[in-house]
Amino acid sequence: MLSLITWAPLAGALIILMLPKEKVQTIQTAAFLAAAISLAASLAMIASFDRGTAAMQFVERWIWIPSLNVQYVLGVDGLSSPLVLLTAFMSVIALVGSLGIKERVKEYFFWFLVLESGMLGVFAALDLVLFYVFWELTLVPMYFLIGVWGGPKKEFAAIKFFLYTLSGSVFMLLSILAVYFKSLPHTFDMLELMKTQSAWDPRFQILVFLGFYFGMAIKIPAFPFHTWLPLAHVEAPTPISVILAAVLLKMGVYGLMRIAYGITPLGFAWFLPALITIAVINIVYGALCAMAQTDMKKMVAYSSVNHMGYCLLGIAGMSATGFSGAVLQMVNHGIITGALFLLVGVVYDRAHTRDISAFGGLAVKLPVYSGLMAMTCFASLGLPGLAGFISEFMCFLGAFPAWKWQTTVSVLGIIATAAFFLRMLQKVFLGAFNEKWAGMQDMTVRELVCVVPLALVTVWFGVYPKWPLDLINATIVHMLGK
Amino acid sequence: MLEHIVFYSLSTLVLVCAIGVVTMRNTVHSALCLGLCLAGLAGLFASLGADFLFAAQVMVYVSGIAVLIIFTVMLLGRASDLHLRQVNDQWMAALLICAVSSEGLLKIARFFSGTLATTAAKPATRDIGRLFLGEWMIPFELVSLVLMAALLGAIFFSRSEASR
Amino acid sequence: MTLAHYLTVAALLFLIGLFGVLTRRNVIGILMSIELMFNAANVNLAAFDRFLHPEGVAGTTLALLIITVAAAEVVVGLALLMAIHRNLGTAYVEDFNLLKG
Amino acid sequence: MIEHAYLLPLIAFFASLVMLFAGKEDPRSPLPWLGIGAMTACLTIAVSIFWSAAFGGGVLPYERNWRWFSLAASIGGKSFIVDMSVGTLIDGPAAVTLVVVTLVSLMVQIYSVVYMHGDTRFKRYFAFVSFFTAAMLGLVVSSSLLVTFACWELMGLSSYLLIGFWFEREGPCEAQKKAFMTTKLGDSGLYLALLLIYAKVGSFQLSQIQQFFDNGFMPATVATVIAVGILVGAAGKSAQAPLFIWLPDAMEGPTPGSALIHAATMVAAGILLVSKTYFVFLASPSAMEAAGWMGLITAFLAASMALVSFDIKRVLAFSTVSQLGFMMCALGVGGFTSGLFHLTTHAFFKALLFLGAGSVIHAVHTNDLRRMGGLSKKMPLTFLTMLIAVLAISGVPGLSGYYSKDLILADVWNHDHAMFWILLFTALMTAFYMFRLFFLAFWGDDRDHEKFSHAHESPVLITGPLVILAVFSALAGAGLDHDGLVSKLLAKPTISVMPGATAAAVAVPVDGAKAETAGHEARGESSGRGERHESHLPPWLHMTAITLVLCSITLSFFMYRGPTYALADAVKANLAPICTLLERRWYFDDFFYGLVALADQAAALAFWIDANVVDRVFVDGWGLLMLIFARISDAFDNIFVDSAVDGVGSLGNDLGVGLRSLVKEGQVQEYLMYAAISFSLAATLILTR
Repeated sequence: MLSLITWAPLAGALIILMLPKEKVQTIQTAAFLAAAISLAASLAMIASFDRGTAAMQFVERWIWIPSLNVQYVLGVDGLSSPLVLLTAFMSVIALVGSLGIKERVKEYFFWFLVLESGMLGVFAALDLVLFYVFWELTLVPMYFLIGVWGGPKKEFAAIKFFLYTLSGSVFMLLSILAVYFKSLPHTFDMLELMKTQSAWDPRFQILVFLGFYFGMAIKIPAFPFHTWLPLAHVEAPTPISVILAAVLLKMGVYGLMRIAYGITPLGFAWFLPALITIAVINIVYGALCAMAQTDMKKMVAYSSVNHMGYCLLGIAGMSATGFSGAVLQMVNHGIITGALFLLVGVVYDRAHTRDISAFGGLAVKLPVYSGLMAMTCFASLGLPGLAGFISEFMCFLGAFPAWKWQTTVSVLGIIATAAFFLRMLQKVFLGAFNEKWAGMQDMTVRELVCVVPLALVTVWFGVYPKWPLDLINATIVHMLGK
Repeated sequence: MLEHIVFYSLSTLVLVCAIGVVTMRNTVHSALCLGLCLAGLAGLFASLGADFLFAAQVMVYVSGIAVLIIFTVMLLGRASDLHLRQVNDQWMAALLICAVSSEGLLKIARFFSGTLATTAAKPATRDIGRLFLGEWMIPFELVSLVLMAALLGAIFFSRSEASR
Repeated sequence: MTLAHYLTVAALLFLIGLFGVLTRRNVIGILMSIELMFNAANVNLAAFDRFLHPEGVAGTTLALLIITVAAAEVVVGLALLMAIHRNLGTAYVEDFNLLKG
Repeated sequence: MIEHAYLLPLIAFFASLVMLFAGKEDPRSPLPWLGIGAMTACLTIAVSIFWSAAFGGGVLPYERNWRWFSLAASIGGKSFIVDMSVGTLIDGPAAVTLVVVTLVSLMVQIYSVVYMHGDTRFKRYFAFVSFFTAAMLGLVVSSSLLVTFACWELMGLSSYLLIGFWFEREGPCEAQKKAFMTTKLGDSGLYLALLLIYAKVGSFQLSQIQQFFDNGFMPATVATVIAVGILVGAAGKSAQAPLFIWLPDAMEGPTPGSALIHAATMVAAGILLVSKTYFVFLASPSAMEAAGWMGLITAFLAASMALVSFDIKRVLAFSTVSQLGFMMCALGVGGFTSGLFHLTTHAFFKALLFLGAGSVIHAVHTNDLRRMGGLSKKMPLTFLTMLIAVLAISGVPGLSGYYSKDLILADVWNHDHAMFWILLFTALMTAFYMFRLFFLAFWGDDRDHEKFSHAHESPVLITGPLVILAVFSALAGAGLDHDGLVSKLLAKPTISVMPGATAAAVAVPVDGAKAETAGHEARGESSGRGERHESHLPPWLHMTAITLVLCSITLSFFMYRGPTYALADAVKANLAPICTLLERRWYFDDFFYGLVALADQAAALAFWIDANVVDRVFVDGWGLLMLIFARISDAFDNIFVDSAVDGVGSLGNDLGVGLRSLVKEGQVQEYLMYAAISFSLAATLILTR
């Protein structure tokens, strides 16, 4: 099952490679089919997912490289299954958003599907080598997707993204090797390592943790390693921004929870005071930076920094509430920020500018667009009844008992978040209508198909979060019950 | 004694021709040198007792690849090229690299300076056949796949723009 | 004749090939130099087979595979060269800068 | 009906959804009648709940819960799954408030059919109003603090939407943002209070939290922090000092919407929240004191600002703030019953005032009191209903405001005499400025003939709600005060077991007044709920207060009856500095604008740091060698070429320059060369070791 989910996009990519590049429609159809198979399979997986157990499910295990004891192990639990579903779902959404891509269509969809395979693999892999391979597999497509189809400074953004994240993963690789040689018998199997880690001394764990953390923190992105994000987001084409925000950032937090916490809990515990500080900085500082932006996309990018801070906050509390809040926040942030990027892309497609002050009064002319944008912004700033609130609140709930002052300071971040979103809404949608945009059309059917599902999910998770939370709970309770 | 004469003469032939390949101005000449060099190598294989390899070398390289290259050279060749320098301006650096590398490579060679052949050479064709159709079945098939792909690729690339 | 003799010849052949790859301006020259390097490897394989493992034929067989792959490589390389030559009108590598961003 | 109380918010919510999404936007859309129908249904339910609570055998509080979702939680290293519930909790205050909210909302919606007629976003307006009502009803009936908070925020959203309803103009946009941000600032206090409550109690169910407090598990200091958090939240929503700045600006929205949200109901939510969590305050005397003083200061400041304003809606807004201050003050001094009683009566007469003002604005198309005058002749019905409302808010005996204000003053008198005198003075100011408004609008000559000549009495859909609300404004006080109904329904919560913390609080050495209050509490405790609230002013004081109010009205009459305003002008000229102070709203706005500017500067600074420090140091630090190399080659270039190369060029350029000096771009053989160099070095190093 998991293999199907993971490899279906790659198979699609190979098929696309064989199609002639003029047949754009065939290529798009093939890409859709591949992503849809993946989504359907992951839906089926979730449907038969046992919510009562914390054990790994749908495990597939084959020997891969016997001499190094590397295995091909896939499996999901409550931590990864929502993320797998999120990835498959957002990929389909982003593919719809990608229909607007007009140049080098074939290469685009090829790289896109390779990227999707890599992302799904990261969440499903249970062997460190496999994990690392998938982790790196996401880098190359992302490099090309930003570097070829991006904005004016695309090459620089792509290079910066690539080198920066690569340098982080090198440290991760060191840590992976370290745990491999430390474990007896030598193994890369995460589940085995989680069992044996208790015998390792704290100093070793701390070192290994730092290696892992460095790799993950760049992906998350945690202060001070976040500066690649705004640049990459601004330069990337819209669907790629969506994927970047919705899925790629989650790989970091997921890795932190699954690997850094699972394999080196002592190192993790040692790092907590620093982690909470970083979380607070991410939240407050990210929000402040967003406030200073005039480019909508950059503002949303910084808001991502802020929102990933909530995830870190939840994790740093070391409580089940915070952990499950962080997982839910990952999913919700994926959906909400994905929608935000799509919506910013909509206006960029029409106006070719994202400058906040270039607009004004769009709500008169584009009621549907404005309504969706307002809803998404409110979801992002944590309005109850929409998805962002519950997860954000859970992160705060989880962190509060352990870190009272830090959490209190973080609440400031919520206010700042509200401030910049409201300012953006006011400048772009409210006020006197800017006659320059008199010819602007409201959203097309294709754009609605992208955004409306996300909006519906946002409301669903906001009003009735039982469904995703039940998926997560058992695993988290087990993880922290130890 | 005969063995020595054969080896040294063949080696000299191979190396001189190889130097010719990389230094000749006229590409046709260097292609001819390549052919000669490959033939010499075939001889070396024979002196090593690798009969099947010898045959393959002669058939594939000497009569196949070398000829193909000569044909291509002649197809593309222009008279105006003949007086052009065929070596670019980083030859000194390349020489340096080769010198440095030779240090390492020759050191390995020296390591085996006492190793003599212990048994007489024997025909190996039968064993190779066994190997290919038995234990090495998958690489064998893969290589055939590669050849097929190369064939298709060559046809694809060399069709003229108009016929596409 | 010791193994060292053969290895020395192979090493020199390899280095000449390397030199050619680095310095030839003509693509065909580079291709030919690569062939030299391939053959150097083949000599090594055959020699190892003869001197170190006379009972087996793995080295020879591997050399055969290399010959096959080399043949494929030359064929594709030359075809590519033809295509490039047709499009760009040159066979000199310094004129190809498609890799330039 | 009480078991179906959950229907109230749901009906309103679905009505709002249907109105928002069904049909086309049309100034004559019939959809608003759907909202009105839904609200009538809600009113029926609310009245039946109220009836059974007041006169039937309904047992209050009534609680009913459903599972909402499950949450993983950890306590002391153990993790488990806990259930979050959503449900209804109907107690006396809720039963009363439900009627008030549904009634006012219904009146406002009927009124709006005419008032908003012809607006391009006609349908959307009603959807927003219904949505707001749903959120407010949800807040009232909810049994869980989490749901309460959610509804609280949703009300903030609907307030945002309604203030900015006419978003084409700059004013409403600024106002809506200001309102949302200011309340959000307050909400963060509430947010923290929720976190703290959950950290201590492990539940958001009000009944469970109350039990926790009743059992005395909550340390007094923590209770104080929680109470302060709730107070901050309430200060934001209920426009208490210093967070009241948003409410006057909020008047940019449509007047009926202002009547519902920014006068009658939403702003009362803060008071309601404090009453819902009153047990927290009972556990923390200092928080009670803080609430009392906050209310008092707010009441005074707002009343003073209302004295000088000439915008009819602003005056009403300030009066709202002031009256909310009264309520908060009452709650703070332990007058639970009186505070909520005033909330009820205030809802009626303030809605009436706003709708009356709307009727006036509808007729003359201006908010400016200086351009009105003499309207009593043109709009008799509006004039009469407004008179009732103004009398009620001033506390003239017989009308509803009198009863509730009287109770508040009595409670404050029993608590602290100094507070009483300030509050009494505020009440006098209230009477003064309300009649000032009244006289300026309806009395005297027409000052603007053009406006005056166009003025006319409003149609029946506007005057109808006015009359109904006027009846309630006149009679609600007496009706509720009759037979101890108010004391029964709005009984002060008691603490069943006297725990250490509260016992200590009550046993604090007190002066006479406090001892009396404590005595009241003790009596309330001994006999449980439903005991009639026994606080009255001494008769002499009572009479004095009434006399003073009448004097104040008379003063107002002489100053503002027209046609000339010599007295008023003279006062103004002599007290110019004070007038300026009041007109600038005590400089609270400037203070907050300063804060906003500060936040902006902080943001700019943060971004500057991000772009110039963090980006430089951390992104590029790892590639320091490359950077240095680039610099060296850059310098090398400079020596030979020119020294004018920009020294602070971006890293991108530097990197590019560095790389370009290394290779000619795109030359395969050069790349190969580097590969070969590294290969040969590696080979040599390894092999010759």
